[in-house]
Amino acid sequence: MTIALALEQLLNGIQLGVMLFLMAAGLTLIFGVMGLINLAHGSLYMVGAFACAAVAAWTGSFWIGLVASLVAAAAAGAIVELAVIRRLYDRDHLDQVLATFALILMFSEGTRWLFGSFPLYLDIPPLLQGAVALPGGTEYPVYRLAIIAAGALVAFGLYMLISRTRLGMRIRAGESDREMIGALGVDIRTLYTVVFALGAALAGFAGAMVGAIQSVQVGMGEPVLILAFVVIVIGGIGSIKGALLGALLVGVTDTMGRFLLPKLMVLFVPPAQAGAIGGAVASMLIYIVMAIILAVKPRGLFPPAHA
Amino acid sequence: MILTRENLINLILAVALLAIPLIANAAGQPFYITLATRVAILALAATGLNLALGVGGLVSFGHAAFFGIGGYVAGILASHSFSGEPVLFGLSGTNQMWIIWLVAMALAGFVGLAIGAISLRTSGVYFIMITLAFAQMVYYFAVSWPAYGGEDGLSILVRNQFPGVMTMVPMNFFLICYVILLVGIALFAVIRASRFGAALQAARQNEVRVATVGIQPYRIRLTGFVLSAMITGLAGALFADLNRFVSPSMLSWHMSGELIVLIILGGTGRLFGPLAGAALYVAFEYALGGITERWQFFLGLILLLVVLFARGGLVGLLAGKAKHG
Amino acid sequence: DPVKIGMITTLSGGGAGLGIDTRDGFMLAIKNAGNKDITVVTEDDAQKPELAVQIADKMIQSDKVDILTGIVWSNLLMAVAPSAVAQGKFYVSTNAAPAQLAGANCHKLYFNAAYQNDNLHEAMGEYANKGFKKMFILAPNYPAGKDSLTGFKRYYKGELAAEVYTQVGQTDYAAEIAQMRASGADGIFVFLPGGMGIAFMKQFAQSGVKIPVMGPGFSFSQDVLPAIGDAALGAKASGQWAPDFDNEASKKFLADFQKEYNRLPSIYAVQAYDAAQLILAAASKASVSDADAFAAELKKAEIQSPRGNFKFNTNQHPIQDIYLTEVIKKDGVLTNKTVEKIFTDHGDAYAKDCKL
Amino acid sequence: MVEPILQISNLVKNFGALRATDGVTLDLRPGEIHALIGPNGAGKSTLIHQICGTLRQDSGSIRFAGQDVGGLSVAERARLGLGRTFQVSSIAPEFSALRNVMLAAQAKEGSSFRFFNPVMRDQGLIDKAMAMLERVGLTERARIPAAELSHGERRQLEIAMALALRSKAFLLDEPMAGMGPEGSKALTRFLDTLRQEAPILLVEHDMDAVFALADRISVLVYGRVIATGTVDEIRRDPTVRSAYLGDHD
Amino acid sequence: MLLQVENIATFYGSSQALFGVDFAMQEGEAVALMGRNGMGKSTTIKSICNLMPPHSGRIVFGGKPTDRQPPHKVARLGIGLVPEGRRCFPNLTVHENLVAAARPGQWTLERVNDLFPRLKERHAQMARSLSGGEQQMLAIGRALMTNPRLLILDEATEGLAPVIRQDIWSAIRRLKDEGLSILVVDKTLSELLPVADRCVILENGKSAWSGKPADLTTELQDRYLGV
Ligand SMILES: Nc1ncnc2c1ncn2[C@@H]1O[C@H](COP(=O)(O)OP(=O)(O)OP(=O)(O)O)[C@@H](O)[C@H]1O
Ligand SMILES: Nc1ncnc2c1ncn2[C@@H]1O[C@H](COP(=O)(O)OP(=O)(O)OP(=O)(O)O)[C@@H](O)[C@H]1O
Ligand SMILES: [Mg+2]
Ligand SMILES: [Mg+2]
Repeated sequence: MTIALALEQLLNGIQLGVMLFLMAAGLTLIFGVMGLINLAHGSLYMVGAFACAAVAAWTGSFWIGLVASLVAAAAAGAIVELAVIRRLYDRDHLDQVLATFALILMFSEGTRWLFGSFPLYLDIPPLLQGAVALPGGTEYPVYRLAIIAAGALVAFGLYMLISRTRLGMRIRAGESDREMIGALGVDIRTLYTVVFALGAALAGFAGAMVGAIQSVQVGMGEPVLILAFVVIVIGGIGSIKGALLGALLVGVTDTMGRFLLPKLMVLFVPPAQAGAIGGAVASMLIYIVMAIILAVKPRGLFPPAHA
Repeated sequence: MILTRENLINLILAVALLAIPLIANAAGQPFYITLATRVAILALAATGLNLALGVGGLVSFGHAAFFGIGGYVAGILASHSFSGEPVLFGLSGTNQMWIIWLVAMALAGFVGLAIGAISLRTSGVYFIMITLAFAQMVYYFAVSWPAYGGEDGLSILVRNQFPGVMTMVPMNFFLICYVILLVGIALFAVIRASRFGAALQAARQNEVRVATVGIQPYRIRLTGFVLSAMITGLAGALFADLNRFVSPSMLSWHMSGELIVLIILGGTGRLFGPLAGAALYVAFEYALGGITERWQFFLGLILLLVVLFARGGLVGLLAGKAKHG
Repeated sequence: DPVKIGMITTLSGGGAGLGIDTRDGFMLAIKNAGNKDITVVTEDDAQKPELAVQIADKMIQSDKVDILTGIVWSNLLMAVAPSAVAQGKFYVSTNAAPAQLAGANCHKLYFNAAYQNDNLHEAMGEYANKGFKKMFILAPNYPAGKDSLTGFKRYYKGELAAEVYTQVGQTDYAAEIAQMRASGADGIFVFLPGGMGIAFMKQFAQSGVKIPVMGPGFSFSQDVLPAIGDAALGAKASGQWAPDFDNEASKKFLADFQKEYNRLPSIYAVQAYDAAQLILAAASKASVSDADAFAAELKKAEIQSPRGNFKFNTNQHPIQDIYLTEVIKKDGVLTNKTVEKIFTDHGDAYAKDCKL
Repeated sequence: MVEPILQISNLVKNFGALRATDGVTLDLRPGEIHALIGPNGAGKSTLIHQICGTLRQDSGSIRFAGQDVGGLSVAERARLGLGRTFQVSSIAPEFSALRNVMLAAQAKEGSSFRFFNPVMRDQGLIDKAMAMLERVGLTERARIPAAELSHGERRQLEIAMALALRSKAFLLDEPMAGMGPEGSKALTRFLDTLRQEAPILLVEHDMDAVFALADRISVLVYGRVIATGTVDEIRRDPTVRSAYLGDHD
Repeated sequence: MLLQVENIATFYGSSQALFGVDFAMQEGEAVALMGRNGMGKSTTIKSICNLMPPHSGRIVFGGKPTDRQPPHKVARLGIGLVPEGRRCFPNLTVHENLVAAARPGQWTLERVNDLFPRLKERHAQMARSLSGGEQQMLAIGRALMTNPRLLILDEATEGLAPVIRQDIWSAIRRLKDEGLSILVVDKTLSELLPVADRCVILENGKSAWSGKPADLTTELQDRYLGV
């Protein structure tokens, strides 16, 4: 094992972290700020990926597809909010869990209805194809660098939105007392529709960006959903900064675990089993890390000052 | 017992669950016995969760861990009994259901104690997620641990035995499950009405208040969580025997989610909510699955309509708001 | 005599593509035969073992089926098949083929019309012996994944650069690809079915790593190729069938399938097609109510398989030829081209443990 | 001199840069009502929180009933006999008023790990709770869910709960808040009798009540006790007048 | 007429809380809403703001009926609410609480800070950790920042120290002098009555008496308020 490889893996971990953040960003917004448990977040992610793939196939342009993913996911989000979510704000979390669970079923099957059962093709745009040379002699895919950039941009934008704008204050106020903010003359209903649509658009954006290097298929949103929850819970719910740092922590831990644990296991068991055992521990690793973090800091690493 | 509307509905549910297999048996449609058994077992599992979730407000997204542990206890003990190899430290396997049940409850309770002790330090959404995390650990462990089949699961070649009963006869096995379900529900009712139940409910409503009257909410909750895990673990052992098979999918987060769905569907915290929910869910799944390939879409739609328009779940819809005395 | 077949397969969720091909291939053969005595009931297992068990119970108890078939996944098969055959029902597998059921736990009523799980991996191990000195091998960390690498190593004689197990359902492979680059391997064998394979191939193509990739047929089967896109071009795989097979049965199957469903079939469709053909052949000779006779007829049934030579081994798993294929683009469509034969009349390693 | 039941010495609590209690020393003697007054934000509630354990002090000691309780949990202190009410009513909203009080009564018996006997058939417990509700005048509202009680009624309910604990000392954080004139008067009369049962540390902004009830008054300003004395002493104290009382008389 | 409350009846679920509340307010008037605990003062206020829409009867504000309007529209007609229990947004800072729902007008951050210097000192602190009195000031400041025509204070001085209470009353008096209409609930009659132009007394969810503070005899006080 060389230093260069270790560094590359570190970069991979950071990259995976940013990717996770991108997937979690919309969820943080909806979940952290509106206090709504949205299990259907993964479905909106899927909607974005499918919209991008379908439109890109039709027009031949990834970029048009990317725009379509934003529009489709935002529209889906707005419809869902108006038809369903809106009725659930003053219910407890459990009703939200059931309703959004039901939405997952409908979205998955609906998508299959529209697009068939086979994975769709979605490739990255020519502009971002290929790899660049890194110092140390390895190459790194341009597209992954683009994902890092997109994640950073989203993080910054969200942070500004939530903590620095009046819109953000109103959303947070609504989270703690919807009735009161309404009684002060703020149209919180419409505001929440907008926020939900925004969160959905972010999910769709992530679906399109990440879908280009993964498989665009029905059910692609579910593993993402769990990971995204893990990320924001580790980071501390409602904190954009926490989500970003949580995502990086998960990304690096997971990558390094996958990379190093099998090597570590070789010291204890025969090589043939080392891979399997190491792999098994690696797949549990982020959950172990999460449990330890929550056991020590029950409100995540960076509980937002205002939650 | 006073015959309130809710009690009447509960009675109807209990009788119906017994009547359906009897009728099906008479009509030579044994499959409905299997279906009813499935309902009974899922209802038992959800009753366990209902204790933590409905009474104690502990939204555990990891109860599949206990369900699966119960299942694996049944599977592993049975397979060792079959092969004759000892399980651990010279202890042999068994195919006696009641031993399996005890072991399943003990192990689920023990794991529940460990998970609960850590998880209960957190609350709210963090609690939901940390319980999920623990269940995922167990899940991935089971998937990649080769000894008992890993992802492929483990078959129980012959259903385990119960003294004096031919368990392979579907009706007999149903009756076993039915009786256990009723005992489970009764236990739930008794616990909920007890002093402990009062403290557990109060801890859900106002933790600080409970502490300031001198009750440690943590201990109350932990006890509730462990009891809940034990009931769900028992259901898992029965489930393995029903399917004669256990696999990591019993441990998956889908399973945890499904248990929660059953409870909400039936009516959170309601005595017969889990049974109503399980019956409704299995009936939908079965009926829709036979009609259309798109059944999951319609299942989703129905669930959605239930949340939106039947507040308090099925029992809530039929019996009105819960009374807390 | 009437024969009732229960097909349990995955028609919803992420794995639905495989189930749909299975069903369509199976029904194609049934339709072509035009046998009024055969009825098929189909239900969706949603890729959940518990649901599969429930459906199997229903089909056996209510629908009174004689034969079950259609399950795609090993874990679902393990949930259903052992108990079905214990109740005296036939199970004819169209895909899943765990080692347990090929060896000591083989059963008179259990047939596999597809392959044994290890076969295609063994073939790649054999192929890798020619020209690859140091292989990097990778599979998900679950039984089928471990069987896969075991199968590969059974035949591969060269050096292993690394043997890596990834998480089931993993979607990002940057860390593994970096290890590949650094490992000094001259070939890579991956077994990553479904979405995992799609993600891996796309990311691998991006990475700039230029080591040849190979895998078992389903990694580059028709259900995933369009989604991988050009990134799959040139990948070598092993398979019992490819759309360019030059025999009458294959050509007819291909034409019929495309006419009926307007798409290219995958290997799952072929396997199911053959399973149906086998059942039809046995049903024409014996009554399914006489289990021994029917089993005997199934075992020696002769069919026109698109795969060419096909017969059952002692453990009722196939003996067949296995080929090397390569992903090419033909008329703008990605497909597999046959390159050479790797194994002739290949059985499996577990048959010797089967006491049938 | 009688041994104080509650003795606080040099209690300090910081919130970041803010020192909310700044070396408070205070005691509560048997049979007395000791009123704690002071401007808003002076640290009165923070002090109550520290005494009952919902906040942990940074330094200083709290002795209660002859024992150092500074390290005990909220529940342990409550069981030693520290009964309290909250500035913002804290009740179990789904439970009826009666069940809220029964919870306190069962806690007093230390019997929350009984799994079998139904509480609602436990006549002993019900009677105890009803007696407390009667004392605060909520008998008629006993079966109403606490969430549906009006503001004032909830305050009465909280007091009933503290009573059911048979506390050795009461910590009451603004019990009069939200009570109408009639309610305040009734509560004043009630607290006057309550002091026989156990001493009261009373935080209150209702000066009529404080002056009518208090044996001693301590004035807290910016986390420090600036004066302690009898009603008359405090009323006359010019610093107290300017810091707190204004032209109230 | 600025506000007309015409014979409203309001329900919490199936239990009725108001049985016919009826009164009106002129622009610039200060009205004290009085009654014992649980008589329906807060419910009346919630009905005016349409937080608990009345089941029957009618409410007209500034000439516009408020029925079927969502609460935020009613608020924008010019009603500023200081609710019972304060209900500051605990997860926002003092500053954010003030500006989140602000609408332009003569009341600005500076003026509110002048009125309550204490809030200025605490401007970056989370509202959840404010003392009770600070929260009350914040709730009033927050309502003022929406620049209402009618300020409604439910339990205006609950939990405030006497000095601060005097500040609040003088602030209310000042607001009134500037022409702001005020509907106020408070239990300290001695402080409330001097500010009020008129009193409305509720009993068991009904309007029971209304008139000038001077006409509120001790006998009436005893009967309706238990003083
Ligand atoms: N958790 C906290 N974090 C930061 N500051 C706090 C916290 N809790 C209280 N404070 C501050 O400490 C000071 C004392 O608060 P406390 O609630 O004890 O006042 P109080 O004397 O009870 O006032 P009131 O009479 O208005 O209820 C206040 O300035 C308050 O803002
Ligand atoms: N959320 C609620 N659900 C059911 N009933 C309620 C609710 N809130 C109040 N009530 C009932 O409505 C009636 C009027 O209550 P309201 O709060 O309007 O009284 P109030 O005059 O403001 O009393 P207080 O002076 O104690 O604040 C009371 O009988 C009360 O019990
Ligand atoms: Mg206070
Ligand atoms: Mg009120």
